[in-house]
Amino acid sequence: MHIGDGQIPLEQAVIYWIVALFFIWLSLRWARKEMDEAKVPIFAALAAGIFAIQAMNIPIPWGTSGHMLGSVLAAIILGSPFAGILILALVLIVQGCLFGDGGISVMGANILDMGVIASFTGYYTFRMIKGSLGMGKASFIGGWVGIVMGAEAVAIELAIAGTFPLIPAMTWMGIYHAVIGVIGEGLITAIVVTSVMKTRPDLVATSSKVGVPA
Amino acid sequence: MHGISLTDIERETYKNTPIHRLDGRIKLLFLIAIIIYIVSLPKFSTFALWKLAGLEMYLILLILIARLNLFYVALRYVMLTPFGLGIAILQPFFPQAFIKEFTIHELPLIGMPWTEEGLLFGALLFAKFTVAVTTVILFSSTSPMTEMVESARRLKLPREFALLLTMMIRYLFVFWGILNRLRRAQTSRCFDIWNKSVPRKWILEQIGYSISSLFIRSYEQGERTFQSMLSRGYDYTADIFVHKKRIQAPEIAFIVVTILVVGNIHFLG
Amino acid sequence: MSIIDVRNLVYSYHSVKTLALDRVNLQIEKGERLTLLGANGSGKSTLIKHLNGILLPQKGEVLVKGEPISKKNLKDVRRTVGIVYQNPDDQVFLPTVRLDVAFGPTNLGLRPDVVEQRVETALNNVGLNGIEERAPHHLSGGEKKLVAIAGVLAMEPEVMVLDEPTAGLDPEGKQRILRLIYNLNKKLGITLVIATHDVDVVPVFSDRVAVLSHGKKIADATPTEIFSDPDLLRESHLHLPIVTRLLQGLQEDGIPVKTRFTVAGARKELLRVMQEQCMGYLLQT
Amino acid sequence: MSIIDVRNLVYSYHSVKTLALDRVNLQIEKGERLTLLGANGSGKSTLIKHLNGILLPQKGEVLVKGEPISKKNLKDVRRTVGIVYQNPDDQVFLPTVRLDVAFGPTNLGLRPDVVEQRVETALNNVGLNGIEERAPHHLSGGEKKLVAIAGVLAMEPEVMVLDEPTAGLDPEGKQRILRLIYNLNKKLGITLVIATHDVDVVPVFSDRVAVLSHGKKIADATPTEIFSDPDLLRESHLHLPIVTRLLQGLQEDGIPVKTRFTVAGARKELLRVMQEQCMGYLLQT
Repeated sequence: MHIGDGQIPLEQAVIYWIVALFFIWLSLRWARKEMDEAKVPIFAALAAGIFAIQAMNIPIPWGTSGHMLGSVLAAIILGSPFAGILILALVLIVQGCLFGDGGISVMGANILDMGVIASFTGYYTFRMIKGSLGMGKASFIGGWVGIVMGAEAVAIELAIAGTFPLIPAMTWMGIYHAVIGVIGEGLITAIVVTSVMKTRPDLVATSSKVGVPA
Repeated sequence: MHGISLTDIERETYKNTPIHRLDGRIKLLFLIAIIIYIVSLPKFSTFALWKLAGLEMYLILLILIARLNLFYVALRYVMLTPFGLGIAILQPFFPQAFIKEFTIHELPLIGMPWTEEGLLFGALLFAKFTVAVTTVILFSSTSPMTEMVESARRLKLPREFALLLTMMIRYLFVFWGILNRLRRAQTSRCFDIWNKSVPRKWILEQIGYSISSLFIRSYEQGERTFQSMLSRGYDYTADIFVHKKRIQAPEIAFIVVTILVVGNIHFLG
Repeated sequence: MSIIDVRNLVYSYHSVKTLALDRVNLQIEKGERLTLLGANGSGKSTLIKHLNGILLPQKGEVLVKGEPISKKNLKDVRRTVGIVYQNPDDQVFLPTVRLDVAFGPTNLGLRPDVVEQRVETALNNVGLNGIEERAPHHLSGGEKKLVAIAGVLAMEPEVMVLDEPTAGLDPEGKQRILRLIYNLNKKLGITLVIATHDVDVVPVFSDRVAVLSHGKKIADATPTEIFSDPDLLRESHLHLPIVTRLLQGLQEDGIPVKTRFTVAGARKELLRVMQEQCMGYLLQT
Repeated sequence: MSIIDVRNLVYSYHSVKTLALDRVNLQIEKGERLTLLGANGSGKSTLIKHLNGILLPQKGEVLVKGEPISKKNLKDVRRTVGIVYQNPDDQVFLPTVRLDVAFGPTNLGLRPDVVEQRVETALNNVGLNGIEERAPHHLSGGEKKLVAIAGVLAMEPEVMVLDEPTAGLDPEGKQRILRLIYNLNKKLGITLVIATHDVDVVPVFSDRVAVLSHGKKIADATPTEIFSDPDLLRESHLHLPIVTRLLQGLQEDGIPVKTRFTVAGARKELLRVMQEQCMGYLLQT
């Protein structure tokens, strides 16, 4: 769901960049407060780890394989959407500059969709239902909501850009990601969260801490 | 990842050509300038199509000077095409909000209507995408990632973010290795995500557990690295050390030539 | 027929000019204990990866039970040849020991009760019963190694290949692993191939030693023969075992000791020589 | 005054019931070569992390140059005491050799040209010039270890602590590292502390050996003294060095050899005994 260069006009791309930079700044501020100096090595390593995780093939229907995005996963485990934003921003910068996955001018938009919107919607959905459904199910739904919302944001941005009419874009992006998101993001997020809780319960911030992170 | 791995890209960056030797800051600015130029071209103009074609020729010339493996360049381009082509190819079949009048034709055989204007818009989208991707391929294959971050740091990328990015680059390769060893060990024990003789649910669980193990390993890597950083005097003021190089004649020549070429393409093309 | 037959194997990595494997021939016989001895970078790991088709030969071929490894028989080959990699963290990735050991047999499509049975047996064989529900993540390095071995054992391979099995272990951990794999060979009849650079470990262990250096097999003989040739080991960037070094020092001093490589062997040899030497002394006077 | 003085140090990890360090006392003298010998899990790494304030004492104290380590003097302490961790991937965390070695001196706030100078000197001292632009993942294990050492050297520490410096290296790699750190001690006068479980490496190397077992220091003496006491090493889950094992075997056979732990020492001792023994034989007849 990476947007490429040229698909969004420059002036709009600049706005997305500004919004994205603002959220990166917020997430750095959050990290500084939560993890102080340890954040640099931990987030650098986690970003590298998520990069590798995104390369793991997951069998999705129709005999093709997809991969995980990971922003909601990071947000849930580290207990804040800002964790997902910071990690995805790092990953997207490397993907854009190195692989050409997602453009340069539209990198702000990509960070906004896959980092900010996916993390926020996914994480807060998870937070709302965690109490009643438990960690596993809440992670599943959180992961799924994050990816679907991220995809819808792409549809809306492309529509604003005039690249695609709004309704078909939202319908098709929505349906496609709603289907693949069940496995690629929802199910895997749930398995990973429960398994990390088993192995390193101390890492899973959300399971112990209540209270909204700044 | 997409048939092209980190190591393939890295191998190209180790070549020694005039393009590779250029100062990283110049290449970074070049990347940004070209992308901005492409994106700011009008979204509906036959003229722009020719300008993009001219620019693409110039980029291909630079790729040749940089002696990049052409098979590798083509492969990278082809791997990325679906992303751009998908959106472009649908354009003739949708009305664009910013276009008032359409010239409508029908597809032979199936009779589906399409518009000339949509076709031009789609072609432009795809052309912009192509030139942008070519620029990124050229840039990423001629400057090592470390150099990119060092250059960005010299161009005032904040200290903390530069450190994050450089360390991430180091650990990209570490985790790339771990991922490959993990896969190899799984393959050795007959794991196959398309194995029909085990339940699909079980396979997905195993993938989830692998991802969980990678996640924990990266977190713990960060924890251990933090201790070793502290041992070397790390605190919140830490910065990366930038090995200073000066802008010299080749850089200036490159800038002048690029401005001349792009200027020519823009005003004459 | 050799259980594994490596013929004229050539392999080079894309990024490197020199050959990682240069016309290697190696026959591995059923039931033997073979050591692949070589410095880091000598080609041991590349060779190992060819033994179960993780890498396919660029030139030459690898036959397992008489059949050349090809894309078609990979599953059978991997059922026959199990590999235990150097770093257990790359191999043991599931949240409990039971799940991890069950990974291989489940992939073979076995019924859950058979898998269960295999897990029990495998953990029994490595002496790790009762920790089925523990998270491998929190085990010691030595225990993790044992879980990795159990994970391969549960697939009931005929050949087990271990890459640097003693790496990172302390003396007691090393002993435990070596005793274990020795018993796997003796009691279960599993053919063993160990890749290592640890010259002091090999001798106690193997029937035969193949020495790799810069991608070439430069020797293939009994440990005694290998360690009688200091030049050979020097060429391959290895050392003589400590015991052998001591005995060769004494040889230089004019004491007629023969080359040995284990503590027990050297002890016997020194005793023998001392008695004889003194006898000689006696006769001269 | 000892350069490092560990007094009654107690530490426990909060997930584990047993003490990781149990009233440890240890004086490290300027210029010496000390080995911390212990099995995996004996508390070596926990002790090391106290030597430069990565961990602060739960009870007891650690003095560096007479000053107790506290939050205030951490930066000075870390300038005095450099630590080289076991796994170079934890230590070499920047993507080129130059960036990595420059990290420490940059943190000390030195001017860029001084940093550049220190990087040069440090790489010189470990014998790795000309690889400034290389990426760590293209280096061999041994080279990465050398880069890690250079990274610490560039801070010009007075004490250098190395955790399992020979882990994972082949014989030649081990030799190279050991020779290097021996020279750092001899030529630059750097005090050396090496934590290891490798009994065959220590003897050649150290002035003094402190043995750790289950978080306690159970011995602190010269290598000769340590290796004359097989029970001590058994208690700490270690072995005697191979050479010592051989000599003690001969002692059991009634040969009056003294305990030695290096190949050279044993060679001399065996020669001496052979001559004497034979003389004895002679006199009896």
